[in-house]
Amino acid sequence: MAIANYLYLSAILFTIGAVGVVVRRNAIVVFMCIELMLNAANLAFVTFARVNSNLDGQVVAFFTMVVAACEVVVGLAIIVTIYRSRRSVSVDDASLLKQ
Amino acid sequence: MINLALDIGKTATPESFLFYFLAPLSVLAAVGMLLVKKAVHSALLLAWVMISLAIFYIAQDALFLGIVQIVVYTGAVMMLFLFILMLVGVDSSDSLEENIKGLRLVAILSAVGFGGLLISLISRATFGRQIYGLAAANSGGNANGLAEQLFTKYVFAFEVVSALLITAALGAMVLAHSQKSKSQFTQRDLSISRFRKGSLKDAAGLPGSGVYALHNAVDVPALLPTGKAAPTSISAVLEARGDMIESSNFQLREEEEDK
Amino acid sequence: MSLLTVIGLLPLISALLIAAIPSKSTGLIKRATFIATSLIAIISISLATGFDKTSTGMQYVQSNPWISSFNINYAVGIDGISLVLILLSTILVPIVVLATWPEADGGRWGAKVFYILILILETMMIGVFAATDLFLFYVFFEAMLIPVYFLIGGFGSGNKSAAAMKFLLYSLFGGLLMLASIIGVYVIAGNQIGATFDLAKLATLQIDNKTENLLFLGFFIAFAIKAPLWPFHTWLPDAAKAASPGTSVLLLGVLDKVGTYGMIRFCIELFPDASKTFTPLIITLAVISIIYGAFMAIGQRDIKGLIAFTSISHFGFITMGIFAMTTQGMSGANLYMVNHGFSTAALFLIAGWMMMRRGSSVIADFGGLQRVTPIMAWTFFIAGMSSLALPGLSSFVSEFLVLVGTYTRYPVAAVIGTLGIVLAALYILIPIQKTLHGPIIDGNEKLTDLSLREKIAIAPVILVIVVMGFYPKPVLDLINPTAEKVVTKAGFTDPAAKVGK
Amino acid sequence: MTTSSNLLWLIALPLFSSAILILSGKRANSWGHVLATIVSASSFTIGVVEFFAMHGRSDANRAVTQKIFTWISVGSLNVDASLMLDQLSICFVLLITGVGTLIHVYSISYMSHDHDRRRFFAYLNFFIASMLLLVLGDSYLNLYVGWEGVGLASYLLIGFWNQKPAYATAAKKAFIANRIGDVGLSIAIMIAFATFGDVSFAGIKEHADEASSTQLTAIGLMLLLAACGKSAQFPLQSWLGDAMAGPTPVSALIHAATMVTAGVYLITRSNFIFDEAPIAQLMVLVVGGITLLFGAVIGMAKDDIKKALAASTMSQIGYMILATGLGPIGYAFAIMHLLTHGFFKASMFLGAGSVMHGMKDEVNMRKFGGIGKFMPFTALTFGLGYLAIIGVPPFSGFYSKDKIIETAFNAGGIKGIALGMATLLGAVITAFYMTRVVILTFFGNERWGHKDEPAESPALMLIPIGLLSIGSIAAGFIFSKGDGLVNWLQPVVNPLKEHHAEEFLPPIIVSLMTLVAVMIGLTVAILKYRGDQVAQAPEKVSVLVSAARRDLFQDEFNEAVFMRPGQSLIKILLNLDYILIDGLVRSVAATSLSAGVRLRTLQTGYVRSYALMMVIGALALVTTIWVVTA
Amino acid sequence: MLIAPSLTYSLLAPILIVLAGALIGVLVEAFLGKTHRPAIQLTISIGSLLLALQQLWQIRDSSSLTAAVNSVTIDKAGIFLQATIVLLSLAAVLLIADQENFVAQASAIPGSIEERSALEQKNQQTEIFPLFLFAVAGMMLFTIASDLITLFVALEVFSLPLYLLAGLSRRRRLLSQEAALKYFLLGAYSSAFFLFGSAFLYGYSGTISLSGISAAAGNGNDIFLLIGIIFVSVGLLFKISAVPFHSWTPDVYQGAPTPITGFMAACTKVAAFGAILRIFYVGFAQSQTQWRPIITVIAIITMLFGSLVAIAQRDVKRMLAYSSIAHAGFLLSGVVALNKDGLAASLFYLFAYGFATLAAFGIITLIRDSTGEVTDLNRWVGLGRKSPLVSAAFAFLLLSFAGIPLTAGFVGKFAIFSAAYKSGNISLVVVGVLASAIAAFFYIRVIIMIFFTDPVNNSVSVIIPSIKSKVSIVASMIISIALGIAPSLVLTTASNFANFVK
Repeated sequence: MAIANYLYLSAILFTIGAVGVVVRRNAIVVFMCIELMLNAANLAFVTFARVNSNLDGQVVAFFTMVVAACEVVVGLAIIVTIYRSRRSVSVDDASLLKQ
Repeated sequence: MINLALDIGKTATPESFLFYFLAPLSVLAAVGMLLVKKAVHSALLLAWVMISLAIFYIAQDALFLGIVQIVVYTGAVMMLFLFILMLVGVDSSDSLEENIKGLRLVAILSAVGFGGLLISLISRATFGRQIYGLAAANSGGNANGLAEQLFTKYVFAFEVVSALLITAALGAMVLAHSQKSKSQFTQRDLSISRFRKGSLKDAAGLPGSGVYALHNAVDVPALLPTGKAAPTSISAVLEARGDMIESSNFQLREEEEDK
Repeated sequence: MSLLTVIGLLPLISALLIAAIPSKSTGLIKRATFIATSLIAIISISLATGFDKTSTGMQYVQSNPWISSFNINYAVGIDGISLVLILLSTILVPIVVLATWPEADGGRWGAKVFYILILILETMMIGVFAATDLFLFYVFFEAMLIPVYFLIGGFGSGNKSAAAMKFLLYSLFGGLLMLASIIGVYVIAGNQIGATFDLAKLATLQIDNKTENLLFLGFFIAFAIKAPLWPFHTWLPDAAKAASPGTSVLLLGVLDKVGTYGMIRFCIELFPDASKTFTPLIITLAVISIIYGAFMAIGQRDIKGLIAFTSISHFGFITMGIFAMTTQGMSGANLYMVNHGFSTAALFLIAGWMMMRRGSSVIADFGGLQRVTPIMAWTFFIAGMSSLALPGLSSFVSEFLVLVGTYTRYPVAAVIGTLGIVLAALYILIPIQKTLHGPIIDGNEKLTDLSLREKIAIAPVILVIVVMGFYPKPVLDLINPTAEKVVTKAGFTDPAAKVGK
Repeated sequence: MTTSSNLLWLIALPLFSSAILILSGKRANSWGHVLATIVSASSFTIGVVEFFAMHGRSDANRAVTQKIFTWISVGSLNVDASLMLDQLSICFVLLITGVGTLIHVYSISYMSHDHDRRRFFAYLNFFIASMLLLVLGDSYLNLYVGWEGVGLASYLLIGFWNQKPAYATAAKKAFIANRIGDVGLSIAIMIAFATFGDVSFAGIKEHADEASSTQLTAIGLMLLLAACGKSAQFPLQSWLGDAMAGPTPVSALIHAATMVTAGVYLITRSNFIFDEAPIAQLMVLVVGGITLLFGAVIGMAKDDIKKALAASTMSQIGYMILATGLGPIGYAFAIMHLLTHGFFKASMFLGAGSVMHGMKDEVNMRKFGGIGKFMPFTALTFGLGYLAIIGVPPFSGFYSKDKIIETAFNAGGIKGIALGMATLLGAVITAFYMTRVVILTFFGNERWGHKDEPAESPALMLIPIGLLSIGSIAAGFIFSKGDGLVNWLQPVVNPLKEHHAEEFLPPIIVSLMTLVAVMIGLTVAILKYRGDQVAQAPEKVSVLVSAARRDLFQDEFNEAVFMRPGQSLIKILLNLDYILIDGLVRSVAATSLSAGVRLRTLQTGYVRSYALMMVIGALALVTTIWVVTA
Repeated sequence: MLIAPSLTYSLLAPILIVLAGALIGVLVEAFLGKTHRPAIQLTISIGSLLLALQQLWQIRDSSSLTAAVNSVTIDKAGIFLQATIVLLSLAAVLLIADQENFVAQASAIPGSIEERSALEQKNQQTEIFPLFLFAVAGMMLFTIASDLITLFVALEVFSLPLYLLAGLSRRRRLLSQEAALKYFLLGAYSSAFFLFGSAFLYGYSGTISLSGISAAAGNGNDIFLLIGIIFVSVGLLFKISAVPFHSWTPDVYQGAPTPITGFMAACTKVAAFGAILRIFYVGFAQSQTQWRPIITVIAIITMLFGSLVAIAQRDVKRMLAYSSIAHAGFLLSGVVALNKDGLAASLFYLFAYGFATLAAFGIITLIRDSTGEVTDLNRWVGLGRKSPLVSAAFAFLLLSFAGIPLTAGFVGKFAIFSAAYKSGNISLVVVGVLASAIAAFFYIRVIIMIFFTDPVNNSVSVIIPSIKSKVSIVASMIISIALGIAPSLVLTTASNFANFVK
């Protein structure tokens, strides 16, 4: 099996995540899709670390996890705030600002 | 410069078994994430993808990351997601009907195109270098290797990440922490304030609940069963001081009730 | 500091002083502005007296670094062409100031703002003609739009904000095209002789044909919009109709001259080859402008629209004279700029007074004014006669020079242009008949004739119109050497007479 | 060449007087007319002085010049404001100032009731100054200034009573017709400059023979166009009739005696061009011939006394133009006819003015009749003028007209015969319509329909008429005595002293033919208009008469060919400007705006569509590299 | 054996000082009573920014690739950009300190009693200050980061506080929260793109440092490089709001508290462009043939789109958002120019645009009615009559955005277009010029509304600004005006500092 298969997987997962953001309306699910994209990127990093025979990629992946965790905290806080105001977590409901 | 095709980087057979077993499953799970109605199910499917990825990490000589992926990501982050899902209502289910016209079609088409092109591009690409794997880099242990990088090469980024963590904490607090707008009054405070207020009539406080009296003060006469006021119920001292209120004011007036 | 800089700064300083006067003492503001601008006019005349007529180089030069990163200098200097235009500006401004006392009160912000804007505009007008640094010129060229914009929008009438916007956008568009060309010139200069905006140095650039043509077009379209040449003219009638008469005088009398001035100073001096290439096209446009403007003027019902279209016709003459590339054409075009400034000023100011008295700008609302207000009628008549280039009045000399100069190179254009003088008779005589002649129309019986202030304001203009008709020599002497130099430097010589001397 | 400092004064005096009268406003009401008249007389005096001075010099040294200042000097174009008085111009100077002064005197009385009399005199003086400049200018450009100046004066005077819209329109019409002529003059000057590098008469004359005939023909044709405009020649004749809207002295001075003859002056002055340009000369003949008949035909049908006289003027100028077209020999006769015509036509116009004065400004001859006995002096002087114009010997008209007819026949060949016949026919018609005018006005029944009897005009009006009548009687004889005028003018107009190649007919035959022609016209007129007439013009008339009444459809023609198409062109252009040119500008704005409005809708407010936009953007980028690397 | 890395603290000090300020701010939040917090927080913020500025001045001539191992590059351009950010932040913090614009208590549900009582008690959410300082530090780091991970971390460090700050508007809180949500989701989305691209860059070059990527260029197959450039660009283009990654901009600009919008519009642009310039000039310069056409097209689309859509806006903040999109297009010309002039021009442009933007948003905070800021342009009608000075200032800024000569905008545009022309991108210049003409349309329309239309009877008025806002607005105005008339100092400085160490 080619190592590149990991990259294909990564690309597929990234695409799924990207399209998930577009098609899902629950803000939390949308956010989860973004997490999926970050994971896909991480997979690419880890794979490339193997290809490149250095650990930089893994370090980046590690950073990504930390950063993602922080992002999750902030993001979920924002989502909760919205939920408390509107009683809804649908991103479509948050569409007053337009045009 | 070596210019080798991608397929030079071959993996060992067990790893390919693992891959061919897990990769389709994780893709399925990821797709499922988009298709299932309930957010909780999505979260579980995502957890599954993450665990699969963790296994892949481990398979690719990233033992430490694999563990962290499970512990931090799947364990902590996903739990946070679930927690918030619980908070906003676990049964809240997303209607899968699209209400922005044409969006879904375009999205799917572009996703297919996007993924297809990416895969096509990757298939055309070459790594351009000999792949030696991570055996050398991990010779001192994967965690050690990472640690060394983290604390030397990337130490500044590592330090700055702390700012991120603080921001996250601070942000969560700003949005969630409710400062009590009033300080709690103690009984003593209430009592003092009652007596400081104007006339003494407030000093006694209001009647307890369930008492059918309009007033509960020492200067107000009690009512007799007939509804008449009983002047004698008031302390003579008050009467002498002139602090007594005219008791007839408090009689129940039948004629009014008849109306 | 060069005297030029001093004169350029004086209006700005005056503006600051005027700003210090309380808005309510409008009388003081008006008088102060008039005195200040008159003084500036007098001082500016000393520019002419101290001017070395024999030299074709820049005089009163001054150059100080301004934006050193781009090698942009505050560089000013004048030759004959710019000198007469500066004089035109400085002399017209006090006249406009004196002529517009009531009109300044009628605006949105009162007399103080009006005169401050006029003074700022004066500085920019002087600057734009004095700049010998391309960038500096552009700055004045564009910045000038802003005070005019506020003058039209704030003190105009009718559909003024739309007109102001049209004016500004149109000019800005042209200006931006020119900016693209300026950048091109700057970059080319950077590659060839080192980054510079110095006009004299830029004139020495060797630019390949295609690039030169494009750069030329950038400049030319900007100037063609400014000096409105058909088909870039549609902003002018709107602006002139909406603007107050005083603003219109400065707009048509001076500002639009920047366009024709720019054609000489920049299009021809910087891009002689491209000028040559485009001359047939430009002459064609100029001829169309002459005839088209005249026809449109005949069709106007609004007196301000009429004057605007006559100006389009006149600008056609000026452009034709410039691109005829003969000394007569060039000098004539230059002289035309000055003369048109004065005759249009006269027309607009008097038309303004007529409209102010009558409360209408529709030609049909007037009638019989010669009997009611003879002095006003006379001045209007003389201004009109000047506009139709009656011999003996100033415009004739310039129009004749333009036509003669054009004929020697482009006879057909000149002949068609000459037909314009018949149309000129129509577009001037028809409104004169309708406004000054005929029975006195109801509502005009009680119109008052020119007041002393108005007489004082218009007298010098009429005087200039008459004197310049008979004795244009002093101005021609200033213009001629420079005009000849421009033609020669562009690689042209006058076509020789077929026989005789 | 001799210089003289008097020439400027000739012009400057009337010019300044005009300016003073205009500028001093009502203050000058009491003395304005006096000043103007004195100034005019002074100019005349200077003219006389100059004439005698000139007369005293030898042929070669007669011309004097005066350079005033450098007017325009650009490159090779150098035009001085400079004046030149030669044998040709002195004729005009004397005519202009002489007749002008008489008309000033006449006007003092004629205009005495007009509260704008001062302005009238200002205009008159301005006219005199311009006309003098026209004839004194030493270059085409200087001439042009005077040329337009008289146009302006004519405009102002025709429109003197411009409160009447019709009069204002007439003034405008005159100016515009003149302007069309001016186009010709402008172009002629341009061609001249391009050809000779000079615009002065002397300079061009010197090199005229070196230029190609094409250029000279072009210049000649353009000059002819100019002459047509100013002299009301076909096809630019239509303004002259309307110009009678002006006060009668104006008609006498400007539209009979002086200004309208400027075209003749121009062609005569440009003899060095026309002599080298046969095609242009031929055109001059054609124009002159057509106009003399055209004017004569119109004149037969006019009931307005001034218009009848105007038509006659047109016709007589046609004679002059025709004469100028006859080459070196014709010029002098043209000038002679010009001068004699100046006298008799002026006197007749003034006489007509006198009649109108007596008839309360009535101009319709059908409402006159039998005035002769009430206004004997007017009738007499008018009669003298009449005899002069129809060419009865020994009145002045006979001498001049006869010479033209003779020269026309002598032009040779078919051309000569055609021209001769035309001029003869003109003489017939002239005799007819002038007789008609005289009969309808001064003889026959009284048809004015009110009881106020017309009274003879005051002396101040009659004296000038009388003086002019003397001119009508004697001028012809004086000028032709010993070929005096011809010889006088010869250095200017015929330097080579050409003579008739051969005489087609002996002069005496021609004179007899002319007399016969005059008698025919006269007799027909007497037969037709003897006895009582009615005050109404007959309704049922022949096609020719109704056409002549309508000026042979000249206005209809202009209206249909120029005015209406012009008006519709303007209408089209107005729409074009708004819809197409400005529309383009507006549509750019509108397109930007609607693009903005449309693109704005991309901003749906849905975060998911924003994400989609990003995906599509990324997709586009990925596609690009996919294509690029393929 | 782990060898302790050596950090050159003096060079990192500007960032560290700001971070320290933030941390002290957090401690103040934790331990000090709320009455004194606003003043103390403001003092800390200003103090740390000034200190950072002073430190930047100290190190102005330094240049180092190894100040923090290899994570950051200290060079002239970086120092200029950092100084720009700090200066802009100083002006912004004064606007932010005017708490009138911020929610009293973010956790209170909009419209609840709790919110009302928080308002009554004049509560203040002073956490804004440390969040602000974190953002500033992140931005400063973003401009000097020289490897992908530091870039990513810096991106998040300045983004996360902004996500939060965007949601803290006092009025129209639902809109504000919505803005925060949109900003956050799309921001995270773009981060994911950035990260994905980084992975491919790493895969291509085997390193994550920009110089490493640059050095690896040309080793044959550059598909990974291209994928990497594309995806990293998406992340960065999002931050500078280039079309089609711009869509968050109008919504967030409108919904966020106006001082934050100003801060975001000015400083984020500087930081993001600083990073873009560094990445493209340093990391991708070798592969310019591939990316320059792409960025050129994006620049063109961005200029045109921003200018066109701005015409159709009725809300002044949205209009400025689209204007900022158009300006991003202009600035991208500087990126495409890929020469020293382009860099210098971009530096100047960012500086000038930053102050003009801050001043503009500062003025917007002043235009109010009884319910708060009025951003509906229809209600700005006739403002010129009510308060000529403020209107004139705003008009001046609009003219500056439009690029009328004698304003800083013009000098910037000239500089950037001449750099683009010099690099041969004439199409960019032409389109830029056209877009400027379109853009002038809406700026001028606003001026017409303000000055030439009579006020309708409404209660919009200009409040008398607090001394803090006043200082900020006046200072920004003075800088804007000075940059128009005498830009030489800043231009020369920008030119001297236009240097990336590779």
